[in-house]
Amino acid sequence: MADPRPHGSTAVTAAGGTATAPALLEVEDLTSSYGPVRALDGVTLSARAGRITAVLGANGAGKTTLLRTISGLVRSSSGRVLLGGEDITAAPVEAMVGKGMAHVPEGRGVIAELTVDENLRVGALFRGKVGRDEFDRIYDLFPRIAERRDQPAHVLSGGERQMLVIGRALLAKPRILLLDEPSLGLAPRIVAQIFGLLRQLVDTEGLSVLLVEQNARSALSVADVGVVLNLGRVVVTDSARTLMDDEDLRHAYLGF
Amino acid sequence: MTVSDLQSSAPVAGQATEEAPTTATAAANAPSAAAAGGRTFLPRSTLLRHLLLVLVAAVAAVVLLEITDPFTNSQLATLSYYAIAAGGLTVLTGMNGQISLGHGALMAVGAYTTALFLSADEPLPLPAILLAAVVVATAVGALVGVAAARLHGPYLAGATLALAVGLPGLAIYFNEWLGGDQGLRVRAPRAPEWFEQFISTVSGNSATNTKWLAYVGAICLLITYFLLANLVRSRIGRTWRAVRDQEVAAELAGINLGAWRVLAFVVSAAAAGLAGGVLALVVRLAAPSGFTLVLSLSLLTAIVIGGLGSLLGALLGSALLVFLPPFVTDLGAGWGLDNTEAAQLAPFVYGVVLVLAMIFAPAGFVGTLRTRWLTSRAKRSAARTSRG
Amino acid sequence: ACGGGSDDGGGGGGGDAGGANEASDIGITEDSIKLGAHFPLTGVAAPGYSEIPTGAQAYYDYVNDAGGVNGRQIEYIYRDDAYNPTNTSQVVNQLVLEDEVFAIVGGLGTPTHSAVLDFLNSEGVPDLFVSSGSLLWGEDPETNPYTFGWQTDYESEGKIIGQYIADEFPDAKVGLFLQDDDFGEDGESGIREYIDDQIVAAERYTPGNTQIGPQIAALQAAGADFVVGFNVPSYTALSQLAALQLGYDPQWFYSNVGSDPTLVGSLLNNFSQGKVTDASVLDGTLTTDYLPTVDEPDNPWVQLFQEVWDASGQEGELTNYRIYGMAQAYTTVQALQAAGQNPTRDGLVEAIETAGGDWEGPVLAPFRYSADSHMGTSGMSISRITGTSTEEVLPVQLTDIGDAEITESDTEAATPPESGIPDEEPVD
Amino acid sequence: MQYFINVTLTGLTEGMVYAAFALALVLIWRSTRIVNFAQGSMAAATTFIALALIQNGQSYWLALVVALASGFVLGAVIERVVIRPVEGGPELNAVIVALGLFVAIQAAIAIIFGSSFQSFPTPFGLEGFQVGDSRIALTPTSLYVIGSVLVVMALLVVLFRFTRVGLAMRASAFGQEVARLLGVKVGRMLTLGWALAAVVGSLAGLLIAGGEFVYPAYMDSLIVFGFVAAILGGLDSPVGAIVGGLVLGLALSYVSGYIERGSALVNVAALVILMVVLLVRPGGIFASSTARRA
Amino acid sequence: MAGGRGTRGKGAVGPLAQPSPTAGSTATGPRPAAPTAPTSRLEMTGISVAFGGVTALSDVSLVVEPGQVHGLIGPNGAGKTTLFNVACGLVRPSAGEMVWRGRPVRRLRPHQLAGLGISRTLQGVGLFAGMTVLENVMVGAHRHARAGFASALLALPRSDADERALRARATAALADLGAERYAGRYPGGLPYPVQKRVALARALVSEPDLLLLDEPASGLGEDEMHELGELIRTLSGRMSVLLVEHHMDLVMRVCDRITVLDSGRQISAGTPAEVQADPAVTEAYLGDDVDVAADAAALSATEGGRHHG
Ligand SMILES: Nc1ncnc2c1ncn2[C@@H]1O[C@H](COP(=O)(O)OP(=O)(O)OP(=O)(O)O)[C@@H](O)[C@H]1O
Ligand SMILES: Nc1ncnc2c1ncn2[C@@H]1O[C@H](COP(=O)(O)OP(=O)(O)OP(=O)(O)O)[C@@H](O)[C@H]1O
Ligand SMILES: [Mg+2]
Ligand SMILES: [Mg+2]
Repeated sequence: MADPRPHGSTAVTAAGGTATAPALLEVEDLTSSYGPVRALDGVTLSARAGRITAVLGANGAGKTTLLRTISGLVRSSSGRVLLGGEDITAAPVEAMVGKGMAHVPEGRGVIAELTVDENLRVGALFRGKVGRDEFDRIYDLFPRIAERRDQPAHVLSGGERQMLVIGRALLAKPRILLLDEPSLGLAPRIVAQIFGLLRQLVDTEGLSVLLVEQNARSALSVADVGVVLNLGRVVVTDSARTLMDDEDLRHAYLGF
Repeated sequence: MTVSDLQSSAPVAGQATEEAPTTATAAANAPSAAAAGGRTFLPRSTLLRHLLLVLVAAVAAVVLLEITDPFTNSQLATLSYYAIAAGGLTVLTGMNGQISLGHGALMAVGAYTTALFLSADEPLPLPAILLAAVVVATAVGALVGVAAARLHGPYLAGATLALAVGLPGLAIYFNEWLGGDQGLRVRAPRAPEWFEQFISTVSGNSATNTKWLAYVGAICLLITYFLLANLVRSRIGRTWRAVRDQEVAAELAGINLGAWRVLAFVVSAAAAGLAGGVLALVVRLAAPSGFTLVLSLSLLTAIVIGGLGSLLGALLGSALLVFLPPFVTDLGAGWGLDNTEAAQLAPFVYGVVLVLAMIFAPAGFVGTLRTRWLTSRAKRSAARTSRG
Repeated sequence: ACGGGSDDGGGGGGGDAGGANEASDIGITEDSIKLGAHFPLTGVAAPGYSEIPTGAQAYYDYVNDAGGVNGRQIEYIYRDDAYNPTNTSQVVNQLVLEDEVFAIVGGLGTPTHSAVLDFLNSEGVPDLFVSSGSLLWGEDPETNPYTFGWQTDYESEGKIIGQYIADEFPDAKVGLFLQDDDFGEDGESGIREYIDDQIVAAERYTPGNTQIGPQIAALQAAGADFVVGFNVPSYTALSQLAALQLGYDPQWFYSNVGSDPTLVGSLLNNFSQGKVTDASVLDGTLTTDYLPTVDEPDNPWVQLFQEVWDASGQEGELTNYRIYGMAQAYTTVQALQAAGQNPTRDGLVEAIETAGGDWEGPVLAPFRYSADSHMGTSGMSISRITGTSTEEVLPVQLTDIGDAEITESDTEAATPPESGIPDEEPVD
Repeated sequence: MQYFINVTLTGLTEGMVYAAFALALVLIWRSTRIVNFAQGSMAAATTFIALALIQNGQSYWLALVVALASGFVLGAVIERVVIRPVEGGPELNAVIVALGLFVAIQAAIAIIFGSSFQSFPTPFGLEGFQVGDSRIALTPTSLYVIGSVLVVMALLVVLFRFTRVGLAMRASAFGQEVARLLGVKVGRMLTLGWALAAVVGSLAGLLIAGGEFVYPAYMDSLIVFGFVAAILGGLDSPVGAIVGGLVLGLALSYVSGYIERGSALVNVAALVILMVVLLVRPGGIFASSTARRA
Repeated sequence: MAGGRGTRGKGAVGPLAQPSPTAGSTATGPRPAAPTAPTSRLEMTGISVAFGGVTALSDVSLVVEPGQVHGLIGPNGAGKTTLFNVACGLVRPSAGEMVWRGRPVRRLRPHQLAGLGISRTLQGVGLFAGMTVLENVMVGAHRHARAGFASALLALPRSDADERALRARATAALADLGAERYAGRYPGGLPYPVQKRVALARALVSEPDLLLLDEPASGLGEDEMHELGELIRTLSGRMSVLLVEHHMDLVMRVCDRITVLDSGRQISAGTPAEVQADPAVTEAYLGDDVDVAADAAALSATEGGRHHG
């Protein structure tokens, strides 16, 4: 029941293919700080095209900061971020989505004052004209928010907000999706649904995902590659399967 | 629970932020006495500590008033009423998060009360009159507070703005009683005997009326700040800040939001009433044109520039209000501008200073200093642990 | 008596007659006299009023260029109070305590100046020629021995207007358009002494509230065919506009304060790019005068002031506000001369009380200064605005507050002295 | 009866003037969540620019266009230079910056253009229309004012409700970081919001000035009533701004016209009306639903 | 419910005059007396809530027995938080009744909650950002305060003593949760689990008889979640707990009884084992047999316009 992974075998095949897939997003020696606090300390990792890369680690390990630095919300003090070979370290935040990178921030980034539908429309703004049918498909995916489409987003429940932001990110049709704790506050069924959906999109559409999760077990069950952060440093990078099987490592860093 | 794990697993985060959040209220967030703890060189009792501070401040005030010239004395009297009102506004806006653009109107209430009581054939003693000003302003403040308790942000701003322009209008309408546009002239009571003796023993200066009023202002200021500081450092202040920071959580902790908002309004109205009383004495007039919107806005400006939420900030901000315009005017005159040009320069510079201050010191004087200090302390302690 | 006689004229180099110049009192040095004033130089009340001190400054410069008063240069400091009594009290404190002026001259505004009335009198600072027609400044010299009014008070003005209407328009149904303060009140009480029964409506506006349509509509509805306005100039324009809207065309009579034909008239001409009004809307409007105005270019005083203004090199045109300031400065110079070679504050007050009643100058009627009254000039003429100039319809009438009679002035209008600078005898 | 009509019409016209100002406040509030107290001074500045042109013999319409354009530039520059650094900070800081601008710009106008009364023309007549044998207090100029304000309101409604830019502006105002992540050029939207608001404000300034005196502080009383009107209607709603303006204008006109010495009560009346409305609807007449709390 | 009124300080005005039901027993010491077995019972019957046209709850009933941990689960938007809001007075139900300690509670206002011995944590953390951790918790102890406005205004020793007592209470509550070392810090920069603990300490410091926990484990790592489970079990010796959570292992481990909501209706109730076995629950909530493939297929139909670089 606790394993939302739809296809037990996916990880194996994906992990097997890791070595050959091209790196879509590369992070090199990234360091960033909040005042005196160094939250990222020389992080190097890469997310390959058509793969789900899970970033794991205890609370405060720097996972959120990593995603925020990649998308430019936090400016790094050193290091580089490359997207499809292009250096985007200094690119403005608002340019990222146009380059094919969608970031779903931690903590339900809905725009509370706008309606559900307007929230989605904002997500599609940069693409110019977007057909109504694309919106309808997001609503089909998350019927709960469809019922609320003309209400201001602040009336949504915690989980409904999470659905809205994920749906909004999908509407951007990104090449790579940065997800910060997407399962937060979601019912197990929805978590399973979303992870399954991600797997599907990755497998069939070549989407790439950089997934930050607190819930290491379910994250590893869907991911191809796992990266473990500790105190702002990468301590392990390996295939999800290997990480799952390595009991010492799991105990040391992932708490299960 | 194994917090030790947590701690050891995140030493970087452990040093994270000794500093307060750098919001405008950074200055406000000095923890209450009991919560801060651990200062050894001051008495542990809040009462003794604050009384000690008052004593030091009183001595400083006497020295200041005796070494400065009569005009500075009069400016200090002006400063005192601005600072009293700004102190009250600090409680309301800084600690409780309610913006008021209408405190000038509450000062008017205090001023008119004082003027009316002083116009009696045999006026009450001055302290009683000022107390009456406080009481009446408190009553009006309670009324406004009740109406305002449900309002937020700009709506509260708008309502209090209307208060600022509306209330003085009553003085024009009830002109028989309140003197209309011309206002009520105030015959400030003369300095008593003992005061003259006191001054001549302390400094040998002569006890002019200006000096007397400056002393009255200073005494009122000290009393007000003593009481406000007591509140700020007590549970009352903490509860206000809780209401400001997170309504729902505060409510769930058993705090009646409305009642506490009204209480904050009442306390700040009381201060405004006293300020109005002192203003009436110093200006010698209570007239609608003395309580324009500009006054209310200046008070708000003073507390933000000084450092929102800090009484010291309110005092410094008020000093800026009082001393900057004449300084600029004189500077302008020094550059050879004629009197008109110099006068026009003052508001220009004042406006520019406000803008620059907010850009370069967004937490106000006190808040910025406090943030600096905390940051450097955090750096030092970080350095220490990394060595250790 | 004035204008001649003495051989050590104030205009010439000073100091050789009655001994040496001394620093005889605060604000007086051997070669300077410091005077202070408060005016609204910024804010809502600045338009117009802020020009007054520039006029005064021009005249003092003119006197200084001619050697000053008794060899002393007049140093004139005026500070901004933004028409806020709180500020007035601060700037007057500064003038008195820090700048240490000899006297305050021409402080403007009723509420503003009331804030400093007690202070100046308790400090013994001469408080000359307050720029306001309130009765406060002269009625009660016993309480305020150092304060002097200057212009005709609003009550006397009201009386003169009232009598004129009673004589010339006995059938008129009169409406009053009043500023809701002592200005309107004093004017109304003066007028009502003469034509109480003719008045069909009294509408009040509050300064700052620019929406006066209802008031004008009410005057119209009351059937008033003669409207007397005790209002400030901007409300003259607003009332004209409102009347224009309503097609309301009574005979207008604006009190002196509100009628600056050059200002208001040219404004109204401009209002609509000539579309509605090609001639001045103010044409035919009646008003009162206690000073010559810029639209009388032949008046020798105006010619003098024009010369003074041109010589001062300040920006802008000569306006009635500036004439006001210069005329006030002229009276001030008279007072300083009368106070003697080494004036003291008390001496100055005494000199004004003793000699002020006889001074001649640009004002049309004599001052009422004496030990019993510190009221300013006692009379006004009435004139009609035609185009941008005025023609007199009633010569100068003299009166006083209370039930004093109105009499016609029998003195000729004074002419300025050759030098343009008064030459008063010191009073001993 | 005629008196009633005239008092009503006066209130209507004045209410539209408040509404014009309120619209500018609504626009800036919707696009940056800042209440712009400097609006009045900014509008006065552009009005003086227009006046300078007119005094140099240019036509009213040219002056209008130049004033609106300079409003656009002024708004954009102010946002970029002084508002940007305090955006996202505590809301009071933006308020204080706006107050500082208000004071400084007004002083600058006085220094540059002088502080005397000057008259400002209007392209339309100032005489009321003839109805029967009397004139009513409705002039071609008031029609011009009312018409312009309604058009601006309609444009704003369209902008916010139907255009992509409008949506982007609102998203930027409410959730800067999220909007940025979604590819909205937040900085540009905020600048645009200020620029457009300054255009509307400038228009309001010109409409108010038409046929009356201008001087550096001529907008002062409007700041208060415009703000009150915006709050009455609900700061988020352009339609609310119009309704708020009309309610206020009419109410004040009746108070002034039907109460003895009512002119003195106008400010008090504004206070009372606002308090009554806010007690019933703390978010103004057109408030959106109240937020969910937990 | 009686008892509190008499102990109020003389200077108390307005907000400080709320009744303090547990005065006397706890006023003297910062630590609770030896835990007595909880006896307070919460019954909610027939609760319905509608927001405009949307029905958020319809005819929901549940009973939290004394000393029990009662789980409330259900899909997102099922109405769990709304039910909490009803229990807190943040939302007025359109129908239904709530009985607490044998007495009906009507027209409840949130600020009365603490006085009734009920505490709640918010979904998220909801800490006071401008206050230190210790102060945050001291606010939670609000209802134990004795000194009134006057003694605070004059800084009477009474007020100091009161502060010391609150401080001791708060420190103890923090120590209980192992967060005392953060006492002087501001919440903003603290690790998330620490923030959650502080929020919990703030709820516990008032020594409630009923604790409402809204997703206390969200955002926690496995270790912390485990500890939280232990803690909740320990708490149930002193109070009843009503728990909303999406982490099933936690819920199943700690709850005595579980109520399951879906779309505002109660679809199941019983012991963890019963609920887990209920097919309705599996279908609506747990989702073992979710047809992920179908969902994904629906979406992928739209993927025509994807950017591929
Ligand atoms: N705004 C901030 N100011 C100061 N310190 C911060 C800030 N945000 C994060 N930190 C600190 O930076 C470090 C890394 O935080 P980050 O949020 O990236 O961790 P995380 O791995 O995402 O944790 P979680 O699982 O709790 O989300 C932590 O020590 C945190 O306390
Ligand atoms: N104030 C409100 N106005 C309108 N609808 C609301 C309001 N509050 C809640 N709702 C709706 O009621 C339903 C129940 O919301 P609630 O927050 O109780 O869900 P929940 O069970 O707590 O979900 P989650 O697990 O996602 O937190 C949701 O669909 C929500 O959109
Ligand atoms: Mg995180
Ligand atoms: Mg919920």
